[in-house]
Amino acid sequence: MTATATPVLEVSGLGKSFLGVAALQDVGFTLREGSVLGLIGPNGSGKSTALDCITGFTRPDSGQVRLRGRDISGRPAHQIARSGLVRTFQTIRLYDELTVGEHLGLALRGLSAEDAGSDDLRQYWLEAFKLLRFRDAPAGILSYGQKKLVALAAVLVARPAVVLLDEPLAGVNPLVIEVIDQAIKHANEAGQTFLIIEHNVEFITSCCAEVVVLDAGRKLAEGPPSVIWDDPAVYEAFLGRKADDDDDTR
Amino acid sequence: MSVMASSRRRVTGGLRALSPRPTTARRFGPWPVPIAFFVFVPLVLRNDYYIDVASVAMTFVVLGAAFNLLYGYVGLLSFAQVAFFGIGGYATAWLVTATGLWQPLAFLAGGLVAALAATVVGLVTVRLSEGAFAIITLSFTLLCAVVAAEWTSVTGGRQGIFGLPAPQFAIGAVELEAVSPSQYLWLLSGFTLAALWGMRRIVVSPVGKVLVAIRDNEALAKAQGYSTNRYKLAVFVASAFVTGIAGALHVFRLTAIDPSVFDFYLMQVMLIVVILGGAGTYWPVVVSAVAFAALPEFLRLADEARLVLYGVLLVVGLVFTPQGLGGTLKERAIRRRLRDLEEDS
Amino acid sequence: AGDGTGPIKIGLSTPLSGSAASLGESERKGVELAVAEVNDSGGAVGGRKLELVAQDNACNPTDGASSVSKLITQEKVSALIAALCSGVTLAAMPIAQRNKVPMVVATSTSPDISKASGAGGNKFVFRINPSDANLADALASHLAGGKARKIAILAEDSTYGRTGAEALKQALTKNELSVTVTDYAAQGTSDFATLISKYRNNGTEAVALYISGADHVGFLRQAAAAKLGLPLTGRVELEGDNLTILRDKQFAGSTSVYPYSSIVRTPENEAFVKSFQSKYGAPPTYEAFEGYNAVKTLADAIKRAGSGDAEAIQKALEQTDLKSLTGGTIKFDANNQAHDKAFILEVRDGRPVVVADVTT
Amino acid sequence: MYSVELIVNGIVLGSGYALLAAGLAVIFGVLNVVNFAHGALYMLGAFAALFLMPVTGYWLGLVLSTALMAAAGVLLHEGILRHLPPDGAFSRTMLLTLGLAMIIQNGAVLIWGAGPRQLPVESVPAGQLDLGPVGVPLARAWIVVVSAVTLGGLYLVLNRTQIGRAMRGVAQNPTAALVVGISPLRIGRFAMALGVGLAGLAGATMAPVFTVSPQMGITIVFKVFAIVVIGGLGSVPGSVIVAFAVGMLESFAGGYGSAITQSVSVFAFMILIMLVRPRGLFAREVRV
Amino acid sequence: MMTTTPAEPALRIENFSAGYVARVPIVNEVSHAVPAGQVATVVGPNGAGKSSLLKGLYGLTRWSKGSVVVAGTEVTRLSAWERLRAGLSLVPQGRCNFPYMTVRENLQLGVATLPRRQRESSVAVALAEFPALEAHLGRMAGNLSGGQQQLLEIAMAMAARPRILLIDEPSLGLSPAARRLVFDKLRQIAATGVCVVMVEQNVVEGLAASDLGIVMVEGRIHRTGTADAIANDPEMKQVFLGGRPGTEPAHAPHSTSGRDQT
Ligand SMILES: Nc1ncnc2c1ncn2[C@@H]1O[C@H](COP(=O)(O)OP(=O)(O)OP(=O)(O)O)[C@@H](O)[C@H]1O
Ligand SMILES: Nc1ncnc2c1ncn2[C@@H]1O[C@H](COP(=O)(O)OP(=O)(O)OP(=O)(O)O)[C@@H](O)[C@H]1O
Ligand SMILES: CC(C)C[C@H](N)C(=O)O
Ligand SMILES: [Mg+2]
Ligand SMILES: [Mg+2]
Repeated sequence: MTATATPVLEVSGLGKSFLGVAALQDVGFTLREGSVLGLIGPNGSGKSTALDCITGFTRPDSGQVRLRGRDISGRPAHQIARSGLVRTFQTIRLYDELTVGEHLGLALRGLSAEDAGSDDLRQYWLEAFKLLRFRDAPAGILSYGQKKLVALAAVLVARPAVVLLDEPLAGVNPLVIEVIDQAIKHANEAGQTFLIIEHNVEFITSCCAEVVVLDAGRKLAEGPPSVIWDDPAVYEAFLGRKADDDDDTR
Repeated sequence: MSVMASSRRRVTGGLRALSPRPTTARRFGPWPVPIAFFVFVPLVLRNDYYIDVASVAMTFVVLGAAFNLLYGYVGLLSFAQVAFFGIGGYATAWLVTATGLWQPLAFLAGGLVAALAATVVGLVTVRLSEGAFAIITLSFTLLCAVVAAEWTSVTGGRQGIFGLPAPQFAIGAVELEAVSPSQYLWLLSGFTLAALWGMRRIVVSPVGKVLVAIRDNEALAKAQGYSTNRYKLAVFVASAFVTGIAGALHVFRLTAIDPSVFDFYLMQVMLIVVILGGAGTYWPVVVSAVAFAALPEFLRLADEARLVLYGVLLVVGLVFTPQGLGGTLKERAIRRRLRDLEEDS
Repeated sequence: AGDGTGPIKIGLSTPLSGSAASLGESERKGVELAVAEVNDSGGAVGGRKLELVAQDNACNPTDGASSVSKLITQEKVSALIAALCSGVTLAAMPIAQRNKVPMVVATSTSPDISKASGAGGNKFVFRINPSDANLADALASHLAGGKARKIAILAEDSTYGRTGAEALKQALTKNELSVTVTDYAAQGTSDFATLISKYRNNGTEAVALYISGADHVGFLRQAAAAKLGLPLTGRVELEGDNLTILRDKQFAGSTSVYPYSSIVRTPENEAFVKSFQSKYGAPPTYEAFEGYNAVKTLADAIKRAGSGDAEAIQKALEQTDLKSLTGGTIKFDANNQAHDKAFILEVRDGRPVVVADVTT
Repeated sequence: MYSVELIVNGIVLGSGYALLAAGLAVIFGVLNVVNFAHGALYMLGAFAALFLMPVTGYWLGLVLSTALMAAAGVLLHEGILRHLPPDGAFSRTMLLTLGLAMIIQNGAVLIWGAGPRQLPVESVPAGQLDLGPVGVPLARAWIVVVSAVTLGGLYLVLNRTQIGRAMRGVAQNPTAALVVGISPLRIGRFAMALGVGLAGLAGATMAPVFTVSPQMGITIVFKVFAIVVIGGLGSVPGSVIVAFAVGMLESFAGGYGSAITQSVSVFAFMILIMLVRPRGLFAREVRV
Repeated sequence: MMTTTPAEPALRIENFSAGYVARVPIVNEVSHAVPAGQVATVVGPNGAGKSSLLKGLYGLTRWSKGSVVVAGTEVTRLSAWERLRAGLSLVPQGRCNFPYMTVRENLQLGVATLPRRQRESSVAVALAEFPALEAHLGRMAGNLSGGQQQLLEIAMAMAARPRILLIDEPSLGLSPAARRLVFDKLRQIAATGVCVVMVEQNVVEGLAASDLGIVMVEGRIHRTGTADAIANDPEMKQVFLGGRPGTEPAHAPHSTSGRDQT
């Protein structure tokens, strides 16, 4: 934990319930400049809801979200995105009729100024995700994993300051997971900050310096992966086995 | 996976070969065709009857293109286009007959009043769901019809405003007057070209892509930092402006306006033109507007029989080309591209 | 054409679709009968026959204006009969004037029409039927002698309904009768139940109608079923199906003012009713009669003009002095308004009878 | 007294709207088709009754007209709707049904003429239903009864039976329906029979009360369309409730105001509701 | 038509090609057989045509060539719901449930093809297998979290008691605990004689739960074998776990950072 780094995103007291279902209760955590934070938890623990609340897609019942000290709760989603806090969605969201190339173009224009380097960037990500041959194909015809990758590429290409990813690896081939892993590390080194929701334990371990665990809408634990995986409560809730038959938490 | 690596280069080469070559056609786009058409038509048509058909066709072209911008590109199913058409017509008719405003200004004002109304309606509605938007715009149109019928001092009530003068523009010593139908057609074709050009500019600009993006997935567009409501509002207002002027011109051609301008008939026309043309495709919609205006004239049947035939054409057309003309063309292009992709790899 | 050869074209603009379509159909029948009669008796002038060109105007002013433009510019008609609905007529008038084509108004009753015609500015428009102002005056003075003092007005939301209701209101007040409520119902309204309840509950003693066609029948039917129990008045169409309904006791004492009824007993009318009946299998309605009348008026003018030239016909029309089928004369005043007879009809024992005739 | 009469009027009006709205909601709910031909089909139902009732009497005429229209619904499905691509694009089906409406309505004018017609007085149920202070013509009272019974039955079918569940399923996710083994074609056919049958029934109950003409379906489509959207697209109970609300509103606005307040109040009501509850009064919301 | 012989596998595919648009087959001349009681896992890169294969078997794509035989009955020409009656069942990739119906109603529809008597008990069994759903019975499916919906869909398919279960990336969006539960369940139902064909990107765990492995690349079967053999094959490791020299793209051109970065 690099306690010295300045906080970029501070979430505190976040609460949200849907018709009596408490999806989030008093959740708080801090994302530090230049870090990669993992947000994990069993299914239905409130991870996606938290992301929705942070990025303005859902209005939380309570709590505060601060971006570099400024309160952004209640701001419209597009403004939050423009101020450098950009997300992907767990369920696939693409423009079915636009081409893969146009997706990246739109992201670039919406989120950052297009500059001389952006063509290279586009080319780079399409190549890395094996999507180059689909550059001029409408996104609607891609396979599930390919769509996931287009969505991810569209965020990475714009190099926003803070990137929030909701299960970026679901449905993605292991070969490409490697690429993503590397990419995130590079981008992080270059100064981007990440918050990643994932169920892939190896990936979380490899990428994240710090992990926040949610369970049933509450924060269950917090700390570096090595510590977290040893927490019996986390074992119970997330990994679904007893602490003692541990083998491949790596 | 070396297979893939080596094929990749070929594939991209193939795709690039598919994209249009930078010829004159590329530089001017398809513009020479419509320009020639809209100049040629008023030039050669001498028979008042055909001039009438051509005027209707041009009105349909503008209405279709404006509705397409709204529905085909941003995905707003607005039933208020008819309202703006009527509002433009009423505003101009009133300004000319009651205030004697200089006509070019009155026509412009017709568009502006429509745009203003659209701003008010749009501010509250563009953020709503598709269903709510449809209902509110529909109710707005119906309400406009009631207002037009009731606000007798301005609109002339049920009777409307009639005996409108021929459009005439006096600029200093030069006096232009569109008295004869063929002079009028020049005016209309000039406006149609200008409107088409303006809307085409929006569609092909980067903004055009954003519009399609909003239609396809609004949440993603927001996540990419686009203020979707503002874009929707802007398009709503812009197409109301164009439609309002079209309404003014239409009304002056007929010399009368009454609350029946708000009838569903024109809405029907717009829907047919846009959907059979292919929502979200530009030129096919223009072609379909022309075809749809000309068609009735080739079918000299009893009114009802003609409408029955329209219905049949609609149904058959939709079953066989569900995406409309433009959609079918587009789909074919995609299929060809996919096939090439496949053959290359 | 106007050049002296071939048939002389007469344009008819009338609703052939929409809620007034049945009235337009009816007018067309009268027109066709008259055209046939003129042609059978050797044509209009110099052996030239009349040729009818009909256009639908859907009873709305805009369609009406363009239908008239079409008749003039494309069909090159020598004269027009237009346009049944008052609103359409008003919108068509400036076009006739601009193109210098005479236009005979035969059925539209709005007072505004004659205000704008002749000395009113538009020399090309001639109306052969009385206006609602005249009709309402005649009706109101008749009603003044009756039992009902408080009258509700139900009018269609059109120029006809609005100007007619307005005229009646004035006439009623002049005769010290009061108006309980005036409703303007959209053309094509299907449900009158609420209004019927209202009339039964607000002290209304008679309901005056200014509605036409499908709406008229619809109202009568629902009023009968809901036991309105009030006499009707105004412009009640005492024709066809309506009569069956009005036979009901609850409508006893209903009256109507109309420029025509097929029961008017003049030899000319009886002959007309007979030939109409034999051609179409039903007695002529007001619209049929006026359509017939309009053609006869035009044929007369064409004969005197001696050609199919529009302006010559207009000049000849100004000099019209023609006996009408119902016993009046068709002769235009300064406002190009003729003053034919009108009739106050009453339903007695389930049948209409003429209780008074007035020269309007 | 007067207000009681207005309430009764409102219920009668609402019953008619409810039958139409329920049919529209069923068709939309299952096939994702906004059926703009609904008004034309309603008109056909009325014409069926117009021709049948004088021969068969009121009740048999009602049943036969409904059955006839249900058969017409099946025909429409087999002849046209099933050949559409399954993506069910909203606008396409809307236009398609608009085309159908044009065919039916103008065809009716060609065949039967534009003029209004009415059932001979003998074949209209005579008499009044006495409700103390107010009397309701029997033909109107039957509308309420028939509609209540039908809607009750519809509710049970939709919510208590497997076919009802399957209908809602097809509407919500046609692919998922295929995956669990529901035949969208069978369900679509059934939905069309039901929806068009309801429209026919509405027409048949109205024929004795209103005049029957080819135009009678035009204006009502919009109102019913709005009712269904306000009710929460595809929610049948929602549509029915709103139908009655609109009926009541019209009755009172017309009764205490004028015919103009009547139409203005309906539009104003629609706009207001949509502004406050953009997804409709009874729509259930789902994330995504 | 063939008769069922003991040797006849539960699912046999011969020379099968299918795709989305005319003359562009995505699945190319695939032939394979899976016996009853076994779990076969299809792996391969994104866009290899795995999902298209499963959809093709269930009749959701445009068929162009070959045949699909279920327990000796050819189903190639049957529509999807008819195939379900023949014993095939599919859990597609991504969300595929009835979002406006409750979890209970979803399950009830899931058993639509079973005889009436068996429906209730089948739903009860499914709930017992996936206790996580029990708590959400009355909630609308569309409001569940991604993983919860995935579990629901698997439960729906299992409740229908198929003879052949085609399941596309069952682990998608599931937490490790849930993932493990699902793989266990798949093994269990295979043990009752059901033939399971799944597609997995979670290659290690997926193959660990399987008997057979099928590797698909560019629409064709690249390799088949026992799950163990596939999982431990060095070539496969290379295909799926990366590390091929020279294919690693150069570092992203991070020359300038986003303009919002301060
Ligand atoms: N719009 C909504 N309406 C009702 N309940 C909701 C809504 N959104 C989320 N929930 C509920 O809130 C809880 C948290 O959901 P959320 O999607 O945040 O979980 P998650 O941690 O992302 O799970 P997963 O790993 O499965 O994606 C779940 O129980 C879910 O059913
Ligand atoms: N609807 C469609 N129309 C045209 N092509 C399609 C369509 N759906 C998929 N494809 C193409 O078919 C190919 C295979 O897709 P498929 O979904 O079967 O891949 P997959 O192996 O399941 O990949 P993933 O692991 O990403 O899910 C892809 O190249 C894709 O572009
Ligand atoms: C035929 C009539 C009902 C026409 C009516 N008198 C009018 O002026 O519109
Ligand atoms: Mg989630
Ligand atoms: Mg797949």
